[in-house]
Amino acid sequence: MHFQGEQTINTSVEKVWAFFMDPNAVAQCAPGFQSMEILGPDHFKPKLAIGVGAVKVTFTLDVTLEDMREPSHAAMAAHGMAAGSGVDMRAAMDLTPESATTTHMNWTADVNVSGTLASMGARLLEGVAHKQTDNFFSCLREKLEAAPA
Amino acid sequence: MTAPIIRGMGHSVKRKEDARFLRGKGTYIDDVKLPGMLYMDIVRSPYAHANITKIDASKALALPGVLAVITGKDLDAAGLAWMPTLMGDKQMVLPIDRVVYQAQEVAAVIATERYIAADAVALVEVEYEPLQPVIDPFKALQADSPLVRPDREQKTNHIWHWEAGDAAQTDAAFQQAEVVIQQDLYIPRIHVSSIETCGCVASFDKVAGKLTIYMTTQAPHVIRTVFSLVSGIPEHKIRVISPDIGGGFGGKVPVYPGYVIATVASLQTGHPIKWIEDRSENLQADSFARDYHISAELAAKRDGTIQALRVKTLADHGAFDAAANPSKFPAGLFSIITGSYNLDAAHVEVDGVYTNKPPGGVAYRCSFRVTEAVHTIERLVDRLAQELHMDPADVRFKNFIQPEQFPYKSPTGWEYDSGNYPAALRKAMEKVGYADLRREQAEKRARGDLMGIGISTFTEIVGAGPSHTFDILGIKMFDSAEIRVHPTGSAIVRIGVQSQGQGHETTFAQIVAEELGLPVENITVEHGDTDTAPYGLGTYASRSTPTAGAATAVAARKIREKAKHIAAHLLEVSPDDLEWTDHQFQVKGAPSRVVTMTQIAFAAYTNHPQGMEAGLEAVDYYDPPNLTFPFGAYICVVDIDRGTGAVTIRRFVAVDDCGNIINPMIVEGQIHGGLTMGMAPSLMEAITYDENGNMQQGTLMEYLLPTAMETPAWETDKTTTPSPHHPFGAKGVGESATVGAPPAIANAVVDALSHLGVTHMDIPITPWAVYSILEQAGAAEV
Amino acid sequence: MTTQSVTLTINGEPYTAQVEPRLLLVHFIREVANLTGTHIGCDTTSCGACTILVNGVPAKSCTLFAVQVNGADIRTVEGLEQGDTLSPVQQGFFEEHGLQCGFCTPGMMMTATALLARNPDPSELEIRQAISGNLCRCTGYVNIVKSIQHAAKQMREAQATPTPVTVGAEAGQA
Amino acid sequence: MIPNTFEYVAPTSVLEATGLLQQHGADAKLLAGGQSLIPLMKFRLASPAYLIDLQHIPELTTLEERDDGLVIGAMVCESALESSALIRSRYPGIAETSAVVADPLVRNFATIGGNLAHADPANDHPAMMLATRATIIADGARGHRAIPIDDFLVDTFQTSLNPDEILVEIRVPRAAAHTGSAYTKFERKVGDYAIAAVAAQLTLDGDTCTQAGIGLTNVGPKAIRASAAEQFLIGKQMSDEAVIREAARLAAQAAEPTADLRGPAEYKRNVVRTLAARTLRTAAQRARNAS
Repeated sequence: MHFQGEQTINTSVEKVWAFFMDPNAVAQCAPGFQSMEILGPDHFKPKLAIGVGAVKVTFTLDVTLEDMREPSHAAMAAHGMAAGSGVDMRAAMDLTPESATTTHMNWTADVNVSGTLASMGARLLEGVAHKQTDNFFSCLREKLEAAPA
Repeated sequence: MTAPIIRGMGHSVKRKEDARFLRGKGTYIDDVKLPGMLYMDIVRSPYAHANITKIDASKALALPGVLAVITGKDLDAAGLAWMPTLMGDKQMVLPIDRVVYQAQEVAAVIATERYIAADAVALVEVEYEPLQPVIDPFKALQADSPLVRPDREQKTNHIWHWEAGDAAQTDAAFQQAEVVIQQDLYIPRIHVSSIETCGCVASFDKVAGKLTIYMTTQAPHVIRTVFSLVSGIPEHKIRVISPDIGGGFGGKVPVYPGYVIATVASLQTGHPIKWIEDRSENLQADSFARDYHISAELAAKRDGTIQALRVKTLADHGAFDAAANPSKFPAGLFSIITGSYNLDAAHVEVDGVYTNKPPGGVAYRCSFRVTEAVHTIERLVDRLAQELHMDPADVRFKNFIQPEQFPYKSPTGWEYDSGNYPAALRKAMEKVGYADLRREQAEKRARGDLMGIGISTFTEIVGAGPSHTFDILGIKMFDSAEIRVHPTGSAIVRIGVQSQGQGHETTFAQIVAEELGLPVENITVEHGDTDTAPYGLGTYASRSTPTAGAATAVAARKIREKAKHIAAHLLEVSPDDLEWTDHQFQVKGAPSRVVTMTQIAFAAYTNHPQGMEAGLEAVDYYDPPNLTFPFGAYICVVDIDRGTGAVTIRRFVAVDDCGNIINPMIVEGQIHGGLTMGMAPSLMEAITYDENGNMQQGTLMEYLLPTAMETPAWETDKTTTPSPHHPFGAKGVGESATVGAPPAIANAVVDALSHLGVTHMDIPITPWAVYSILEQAGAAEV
Repeated sequence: MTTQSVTLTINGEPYTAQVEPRLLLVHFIREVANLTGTHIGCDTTSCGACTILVNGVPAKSCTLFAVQVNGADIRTVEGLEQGDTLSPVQQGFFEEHGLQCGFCTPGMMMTATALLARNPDPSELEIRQAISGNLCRCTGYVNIVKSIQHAAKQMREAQATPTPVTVGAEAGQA
Repeated sequence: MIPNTFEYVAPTSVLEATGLLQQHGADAKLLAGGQSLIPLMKFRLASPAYLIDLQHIPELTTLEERDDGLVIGAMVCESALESSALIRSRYPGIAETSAVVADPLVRNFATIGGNLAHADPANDHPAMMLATRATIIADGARGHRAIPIDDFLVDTFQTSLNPDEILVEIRVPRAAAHTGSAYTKFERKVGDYAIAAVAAQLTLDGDTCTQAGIGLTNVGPKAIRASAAEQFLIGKQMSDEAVIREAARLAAQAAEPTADLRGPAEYKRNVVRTLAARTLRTAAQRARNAS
């Protein structure tokens, strides 16, 4: 599944970048965030209860940051297993300063779900994954804009 | 003395096996419980193609009640990480470092209880490194495709090439043809999905050194031999028992890794190990059927005379070539593709390909690859009729092999035993009211309503086989029967084939009843236990009656020959003075001087002639001189909803000819079931994969087995053309309907839409495929 | 692991056991009560091989926890035969060849039993609708429909003339 | 397929049940008929620590028509609705909806409350409730509240129930004179979710439509109200085929289908149009016949 989007964030590109360098801050936007283990500056393991309504599966994702080009480009790869299912995701974002206090963000995410979730949830998976990915990026914007200047 | 009432051939004897099934007293695999039994559950791969970088079982092993977690490395140490397939390939039992299809077995958990085993499966942590999966068989053959099987010497996804017929002669016929019909067809991957899934209970008795495996298998004897060869355990120390089988249809022929792992676990723990698949495991990992990409051409004259057939096929075999075909036939009996028609030439090619999908290529209630063949020729004949503006029935009548041409040598090398194709089609047309239906169709079409009439006049090829041609792993495809008549005139029959619902306990008793003149209720039939039953190749490909049925009749005739000498002794006449009349021996010309088989049986143990061995028993290993060729004429009538594209089967008339019939009730039941399993893939069932190799029909919510509401009230009838070489003229019937029904349905739908320019639709014919045609033609309801 | 005491009356016999709440009713019947005539064919409430009667209502016992039906009156295939007399539904399946491999048969017969209890004279369509939650892979349903019609007829006739159902010779053999 | 472990509790009053919900929070899940939840649990796609079984709460099984309308308790099962003389005669669309939920055996346990609260876009009742303009009655720690069905349905698997609230009742406005309802589902086979389905309720004055409700099943992230079609119908003559066709076209426009194993998106939209026309004809005929 391929998702993409763009948004303008009312914060400087430096602040946006700094926010992304703080895994604890970013994790607050991850769906169903429960806890996180930090293994290094670019390697984290958040525990997420992903799902909606009655369906809920707890994944421990293995997240690594890659291709970091401050302050304009960041990418991450995540992989997790639970309930006979695998989730693999690659996400990337490009930041462009629009002004001193606004930043334009283009993002893409490729999500692959395998196993039980894919075969049981196929009819709903794309819609739900799309929404959760959208929510993640709009949550980032909200958190950034809410942060004290 | 009145002749005994025996109820042999041709009687609709009610089934003996029903007594236990009706009371819930059948013993299916999950009903087997042994003292000290442990449970196995399997960790499976969510990925279609991935490296395994780590398996951590520590959390699972820490769970109370968990005794072991078995991985590929454990099996490798015992030399059992791979096993041979029936097709000369090898297959992973458990992977050492790499998975090659989704839901492949990765590790097995052994626990004291079923629920604990399931909990432990969730605790086994496996790390994967996903690889690009090979999903499309055509791309699999491109040079840049990833390799599914780097373990093989040949670094290609191409497995084998097979062909039959005469290429040069066929090409020549095409060069001169007045009309050439070309059609690509895809016969999709499907799954038998018997209501009982697969499973086993493996029990190793350390003291006796004997391994007993209760297993959902259609072929217990072959399994025993293979297990002995692979494990090194002497064959007399292995006993395979097929309990009652909750439907087989071909899906219970292969050896699945679960059987092997459970056996290893029992050998290691000394406990019986039970393994039962759940439905998703069954659908996702067990052997599939079909998956043939066919490109076919028919050469004909303008007057509708068919001259030649040319076919190229790509066969998607998944990650291992684990089909269940006779060894010399990697594409099964696909070369029956010339069907019921008298062709001058034919050439058929098939190429097998590896992909990252489960292995298989087993039957789906059909003889080896016959469904694919029949669908192709029956669709092509309809296309030819359409092209030439002829009625599809007329084209068939014009091209049928005529009754006097039998035995008929086909251009791909088969010798058809017997048939009367025009008679079957005429009967079907009368029964369905063909002319009236055509009139109704014309009227409806004028009003814009859509109905279609589809014909299929198929020829089956079953009963493998003559042993000079047919073997499985070198074991010749004979089959066997052993009959022992008890002193008081009852008998036990043991056979090498295995019922999965066909009613062998009844029909084989009827064969013996007929041949020996004993009442059917006095005859017990046993099968499925390799310690007691004679060696046989098993039940699939409609071979039970043609092979083991023949063996039963021949064994009974051996007994009858001995009985004749005892009868002569009792009547104090020469055996030459006796004749077998009304199921008893009678002195020629003296109807009052008779002895019954019951009297003879008693004498065989109490008063047998001096110099003769006591007892009354015989065994026969029957090697059929040829295959048998059942056939039929099916006509399907469909209505199409212009608002949704939904296809409804209004009527379906099936006229079958399976030679002489043992039990008409059971034959009719087999045809009903076969028709339903022919309809299912025509309109509903199919297995598809997404680009990551996720199987998209992993439950019965998405894999669409028909209910009583989608299934029409089948109408059946028969003609009878005995097989000239079978001891009692039978041919086999279990799969005819599955083979014959799909083209009748597809032809009916195409017929309903033909005036809109439609010439072909692949199966399953979905409502959206139909609707899209209606929409484009402006024929949809608005 | 928490367990709860569950008591079920199955075919008139009481069964009590301490069970985990997650124990599926079908496993209570098969493993605790050892009545293996009730089968399991899927994981998604699709096939009906596990159909039993809960207080007379047909239910898929793989989609109920045993704790949910604590105290209930359960009837399974083993409870159809009365003494040595097959029930009309069993007799119908025998006479009309309504079964082949026999795996779906217990569930199918329980559904049919409940249908005929509420509708003594169902049409073919009503029968097909009633059994549409029970999958059969062998028979193509034609003879199952006939079996249920046979049973319905027999039950109506028995009501008219109260003679007990006789057991067929073969069906009597166990 | 074996579920994870859980604790089972069976309260006998709504008060007790809401107390348990408050106590266990997100770890708890309500069990109605369980016909969707238990399969999810078997696949371990749902693993609640506490399962609160609602079957022993008598007030959840009401089924009666009062002056202001029909009251259906959350735990009323589909087979009860399907066979109820009251529902069949006065609210035939609801009976028709219940009669096509899953299969007959599932319907013996599946409940209307569960069907609505699970909020699967493929579930059948939400569309019918949109058509009848039902109200959901929720009960929780903060007391009763009435939620219009449009507000209740939020998204896939999401309703506006608070985590500590229980759906206790469905209130359907009393069917006015000359009101008719219908539900038409097109499925791949019995037991399947709809490729698409359409619910409609019409009130007529003579042949003139005075009220219209149309709901669509499984052609979007949740059940969809075909508002434009509803508005179009007001004041129109229902015996005019052009009216039916235009309403059906507008209903199809409201659908937001996606492609899946039940067909391509545009196909589903076309099926909505076909089904909408058929359902409106049936509902109108019933309205004419209703007293």
